[in-house]
Amino acid sequence: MIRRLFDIIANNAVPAVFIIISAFAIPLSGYSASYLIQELLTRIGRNSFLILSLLIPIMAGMGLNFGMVLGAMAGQIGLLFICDWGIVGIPGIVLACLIGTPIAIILGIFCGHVLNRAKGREMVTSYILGFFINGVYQMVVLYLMGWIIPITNPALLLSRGYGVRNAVSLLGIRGILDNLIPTVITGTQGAGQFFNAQGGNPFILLQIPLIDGSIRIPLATLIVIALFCVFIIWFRKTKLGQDMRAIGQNQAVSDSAGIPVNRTRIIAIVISTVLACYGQIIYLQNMGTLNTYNSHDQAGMFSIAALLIGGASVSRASIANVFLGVILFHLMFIVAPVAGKNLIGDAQIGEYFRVFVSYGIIAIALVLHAWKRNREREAARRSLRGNKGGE
Amino acid sequence: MKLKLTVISLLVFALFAGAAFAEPAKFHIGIMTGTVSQSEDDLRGAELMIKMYGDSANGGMVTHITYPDNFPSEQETTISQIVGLADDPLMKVIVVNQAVPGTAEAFRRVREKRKDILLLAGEPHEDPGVITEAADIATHTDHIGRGYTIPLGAQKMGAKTFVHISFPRHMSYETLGLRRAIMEEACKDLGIKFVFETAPDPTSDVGMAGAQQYILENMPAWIEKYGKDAAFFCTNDGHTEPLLRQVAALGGFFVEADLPSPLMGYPGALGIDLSKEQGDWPAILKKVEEAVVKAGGGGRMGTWAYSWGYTTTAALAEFGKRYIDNGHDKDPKYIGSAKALKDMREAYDAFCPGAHWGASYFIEAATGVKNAKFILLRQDTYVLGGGYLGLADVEIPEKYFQIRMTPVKN
Amino acid sequence: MSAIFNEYCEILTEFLAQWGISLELGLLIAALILWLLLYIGRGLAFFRFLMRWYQRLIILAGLIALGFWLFYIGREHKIYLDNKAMNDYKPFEQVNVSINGGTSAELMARDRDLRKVVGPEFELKAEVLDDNGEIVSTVTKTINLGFSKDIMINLPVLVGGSGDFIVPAPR
Amino acid sequence: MLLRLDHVGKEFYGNRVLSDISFDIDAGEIIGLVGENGAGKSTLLNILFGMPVIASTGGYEGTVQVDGKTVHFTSPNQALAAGIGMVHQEFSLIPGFTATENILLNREVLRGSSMSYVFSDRVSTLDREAMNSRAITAINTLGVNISPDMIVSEMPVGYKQFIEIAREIDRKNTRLLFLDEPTAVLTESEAEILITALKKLARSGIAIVFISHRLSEVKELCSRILVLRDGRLITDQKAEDLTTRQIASFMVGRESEKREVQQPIEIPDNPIDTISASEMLNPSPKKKRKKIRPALKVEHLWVDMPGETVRDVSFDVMKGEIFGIGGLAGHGKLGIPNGIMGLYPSGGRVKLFGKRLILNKPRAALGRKMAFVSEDRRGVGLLLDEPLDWNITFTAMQTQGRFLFGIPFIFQMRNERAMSKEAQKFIDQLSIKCTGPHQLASELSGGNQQKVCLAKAFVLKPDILLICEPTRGIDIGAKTLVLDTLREYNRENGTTIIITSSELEELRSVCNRVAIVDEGKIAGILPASSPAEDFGMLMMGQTKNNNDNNIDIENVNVNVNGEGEISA
Repeated sequence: MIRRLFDIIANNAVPAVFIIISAFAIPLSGYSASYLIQELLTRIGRNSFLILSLLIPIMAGMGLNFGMVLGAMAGQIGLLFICDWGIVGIPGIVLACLIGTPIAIILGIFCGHVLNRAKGREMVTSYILGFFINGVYQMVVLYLMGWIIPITNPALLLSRGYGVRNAVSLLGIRGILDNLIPTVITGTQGAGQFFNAQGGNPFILLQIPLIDGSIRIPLATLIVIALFCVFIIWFRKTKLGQDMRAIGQNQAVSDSAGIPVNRTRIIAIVISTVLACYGQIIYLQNMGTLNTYNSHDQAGMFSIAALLIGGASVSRASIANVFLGVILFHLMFIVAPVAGKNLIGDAQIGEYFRVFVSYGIIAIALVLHAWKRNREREAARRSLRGNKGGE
Repeated sequence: MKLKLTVISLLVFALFAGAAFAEPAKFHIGIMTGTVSQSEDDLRGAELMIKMYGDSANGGMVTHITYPDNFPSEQETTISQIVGLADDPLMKVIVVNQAVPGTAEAFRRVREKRKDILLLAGEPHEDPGVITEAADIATHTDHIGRGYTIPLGAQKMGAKTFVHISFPRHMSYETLGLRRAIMEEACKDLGIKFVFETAPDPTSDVGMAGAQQYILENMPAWIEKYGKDAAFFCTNDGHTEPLLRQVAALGGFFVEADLPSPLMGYPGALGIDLSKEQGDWPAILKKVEEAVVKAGGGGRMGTWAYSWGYTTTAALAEFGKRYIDNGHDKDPKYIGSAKALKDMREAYDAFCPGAHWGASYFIEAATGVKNAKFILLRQDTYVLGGGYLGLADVEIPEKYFQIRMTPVKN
Repeated sequence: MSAIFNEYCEILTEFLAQWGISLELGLLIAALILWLLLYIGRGLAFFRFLMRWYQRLIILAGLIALGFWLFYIGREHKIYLDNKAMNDYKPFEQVNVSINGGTSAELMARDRDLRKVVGPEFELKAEVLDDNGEIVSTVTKTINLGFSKDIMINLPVLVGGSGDFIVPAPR
Repeated sequence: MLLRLDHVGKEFYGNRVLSDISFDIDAGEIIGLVGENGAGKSTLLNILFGMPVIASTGGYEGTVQVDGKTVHFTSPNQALAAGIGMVHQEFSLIPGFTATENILLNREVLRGSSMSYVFSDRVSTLDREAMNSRAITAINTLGVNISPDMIVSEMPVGYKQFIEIAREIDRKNTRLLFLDEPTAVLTESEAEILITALKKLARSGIAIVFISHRLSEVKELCSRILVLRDGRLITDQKAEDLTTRQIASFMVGRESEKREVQQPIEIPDNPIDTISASEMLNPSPKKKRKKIRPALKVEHLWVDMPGETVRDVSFDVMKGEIFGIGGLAGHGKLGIPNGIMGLYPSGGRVKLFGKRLILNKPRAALGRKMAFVSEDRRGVGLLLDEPLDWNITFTAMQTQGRFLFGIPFIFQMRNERAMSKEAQKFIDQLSIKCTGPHQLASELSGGNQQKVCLAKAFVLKPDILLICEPTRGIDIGAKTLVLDTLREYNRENGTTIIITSSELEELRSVCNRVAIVDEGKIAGILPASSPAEDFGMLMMGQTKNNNDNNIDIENVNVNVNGEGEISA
């Protein structure tokens, strides 16, 4: 009985630690409920698609796909093109996806082939691959764009005539998806104020008496994410999904059953990369600014951290993990700096506190995962030698 | 269980609330700067404001936060931190110095919720057009005006030749390349000979030590070639230190550094220990001045008396405070008016006793359109052992705004 | 690229014109034929492999077409409005221009203003005012930009009724 | 005539592993195929199953006929298409999948969709209901009751075996089924059910080839028994005509010649009290009796060594004894010394001269004056790119601080001269063929390398020496030399030696007693002088030594002598 309780805690240690820290940090930060909910909703809309793109390689037993950065880069290239051509609104976003897709597919196939040569070390390989492709990306964007690849918009190009500027404003598609179906929740008083601020644009209004202030809901983005979740559920039910689950559990057995292991693994990575490409486009349409050389940097790291914090492991992750992870991880990101500042009284300590807590917990998540795996291995060993083995 | 946790954390909170100000402030000013490791001067400016107006946690006026050290990658955090400031209903002014990437987007989000907050950006990293579309006012060092005032200062100090030391990577930057073009034009107009010298890039294979060595070894030859009445200017901070040492020892003029401050180059070049004077700018200036005069560089070497980052944080916050105090928030035409420009200048002057600032609106070279939200500032040059040159009030001739960046040939 | 595309469209239009079919109708008929082939292909197990690639090709073509369509309808154009003299047409004292029924731009003589529109087609309404501020004449014009990007419209020429009121945009 | 083999033979690089195998199988027949390790069973299966390894090493001789037509499979898929199914010894099941998913692995029932038409069939969804009904049909054929939704990892071991067989049955055309050691992991009752199921299956017309080392099961199930030894078909007889003892003797071969056999050291019931008493009762006939006490006492040892799992092993080794551990490959005999030395995770209790040994710490074992010669000579045993003197003295230097001079823990240097001297001593003693102590280990032949490994262990002056596969991969002359060296060393120094080897004859020639390991447990311990068939019977799982009192030699003897069938 106690052992079982211990198991439950051990299996959910990471989310538990986060919930406890958040329980302390939220009151310390002094943020209002409406601000926190707003920020969380924004971040769910912004980040969950990226994180969801990690699920399929995990299913195929390839671990956490640090190579999703490749997809993010493909998405950014798509965005750079639509910015250059001046395509705005939903057509802009869809066109960016269309342009990003083939690039992501090519990068995904490349990544898949490399990972097939590095079986068992997929995570570290994809991580390093991310750096390598980042170099290629920088060369393309910094030297080839405007020189070999036609980019003409002066707002995009460095004044020397080639190379893209460090920061590209995405005003044309900023918040387009988030505000496609404008929806807002307000308290009983907040409605009028919000109407004034909006200048009378139409939107769906929900009133919940308990809330002060107003909360905008990125409804269309959430719908897209929901559709994506449906896609993943459907995908699990397909033959391809079944094959990936089989490969994820035992490659040798799957191979002997005639499942094309290597090909399936490549498909898993390609799907993940393409989805990461779309995820990055959704992310950036919310951010409104493309940091040409840095936006993709942390996309992989933060998505993976969030997924781990949501209780996923290197070998098992569910949709629920994704959403729990986004909420807990980003709650920490929002609350920790101010909580740290209020706790210690120095602004920069708040920032250091955030870095310490956030990254520290990622480390804890990985250590706990390793520990858990060792425990499982030991349990398997115990069952191997039967009941007589003693201790 | 959860209730208990909340109670405990609230107790902790109360513990740190500490001594409260007698009367809570009517409104709050939010300041975001880098950390000590990223940009110390900016942070010290914010600490000055907390000293002056109190911490909002204790009933004062100032809420100070910092952006991540790794700001290029962690834009999300920067944005939510700034938007988080706007969660405080008393927040009326938000100052971000330096306005790292993401500030424009954060300002847009603040705008969506709160129209009543004054948004100020210091030293924006984003393009002028992007940041001012969201911010009320952005301030930047005056790379155009200084293209004229630095040669002018050199002329006033008695220089006949102006030596511009840089390298191709820097010259491909918009601001640095444009300033060089203006300097060249200004020298022509002022009757000074303009010379461009190339020095190794410290980020290349020679490294910082090699680049500094190059300056040390070449200065005697340059002095020989251009004479003792040549003024030297370099775009790289690493080059500044050996350049200062050689100017003090061999002769020549040094108007001001690329990023002028008494702390720029001088302590290292002349071996000045400033640990006791930390944060006290007049004392720092005095000590540096003594050292320069002792080294024989009196009257030949200049700087800005006060650090740009430090002053900007404080001045923007002060400007915001005055804006609310004087009721300018009721006046929709205030931003962009001549009055605002004057007020901004005064706010900067307030933290630089003795020094003056020159301020002008930014004019987009390509279109010739004035951007009334983007203010360029330059401080009067202080010649060590010679006093202020009075460059702050110099009117920049219109023609220099029309100059466009020319590609470097060498 | 857009120039090449325009050229292809023109060639195709001419080609179709031989049978008196417009471009849109031609594309529709082509799509119908392709769909029919696709439908027949389902039944032919023998050609299954071939058909699969054939259909992939169709879908690829569909996606590329979608890309062009998005490019066409989603493009933002800068419309410079110019109230300056050109080809013997004199600038007006004041002309108010509104695009797609938006807020109107008031242009005095020799003024230039900028409006942005999304999509290939827009409706421009220009009201010419006299010294007293009375509306003298109103001109409404629907302009199709096609695949081009930014244009400048010379208002005196436009109101004057001459066809070549579109001038290249300044860069 | 379903399958016929005609003079099938196979050579691997000049090494003959199969010769002149001819037999045939009819539909619905159950045939038992038995043989020791290396008898050629797996090669035969590889040929029949079209494994690529056969084609890549030059194909095989003779012909294989299915339904009277000569076939030549080059891939397992062709064999599958011809209706030959195979259930492997290791489970090829996906642990997290349900029974249904495993039975229909990569043969799932799909629903068509328009997406699948454009991409491929792999994007069609699975038809779970149809899959379940097919799985149930297959399971029912076996006459067992397993829920199709049960997750495989949660199943008892026996169920997994059924799932594996059900998968082959589900293949519509399966007519001939090879079962490789299907009962190895089953309990008695599960094996019982399986045998019933297989009989039922055979009645439905499927021919079965049953490979097992449990002779009683083979006898119970099969109608015909084939015995392979050294690549030859020794016998092909009706099961009724054979006794288990006969089968065992076919497998291990007959007693060929008189050998010198070491006498077992007497084991007193209570070593401490009765030493003198036993000495009085049994005065040694030949040698001067050494003082007897258990040098090594192993109780309930388990070792998690991949492929050589030890489940529950207890035995005593007397001081001065040469103790052999034998058994079939993969049953855990190698795991025992590796586990005791702490090279693989292990548990249980090991006592060395009455004092408990800390497990899982190789250094602790070395510190207690135990030496180990690994079966992996080139990987673990030798530093191949170092000279001989280095190799010989390295462990002694590391664990005992010998061959060093200087101040301990602060500044120490190798005493090269002492190293060379010691090495030279062993080179002479063991007559290692080399140019001198400075030759590199990689330049020596296999037998001489093995001698270097022994020298390395001898240098430690161990109380107990554990040696794994001392003669693997070395020629016959060298074999004798190595074994003689061991015997001599034991006689001169009274060192206790534990030898693990897959060659039973070798163990019988050098050891006092030999323990046979079967399925991770000790099947029995016999004096080396016992007849070879007895060892064969133990290896074939004929004797389950149920009470853990493994010193009960007499009982075993009696049972075995009592003509076969033992109630285990």
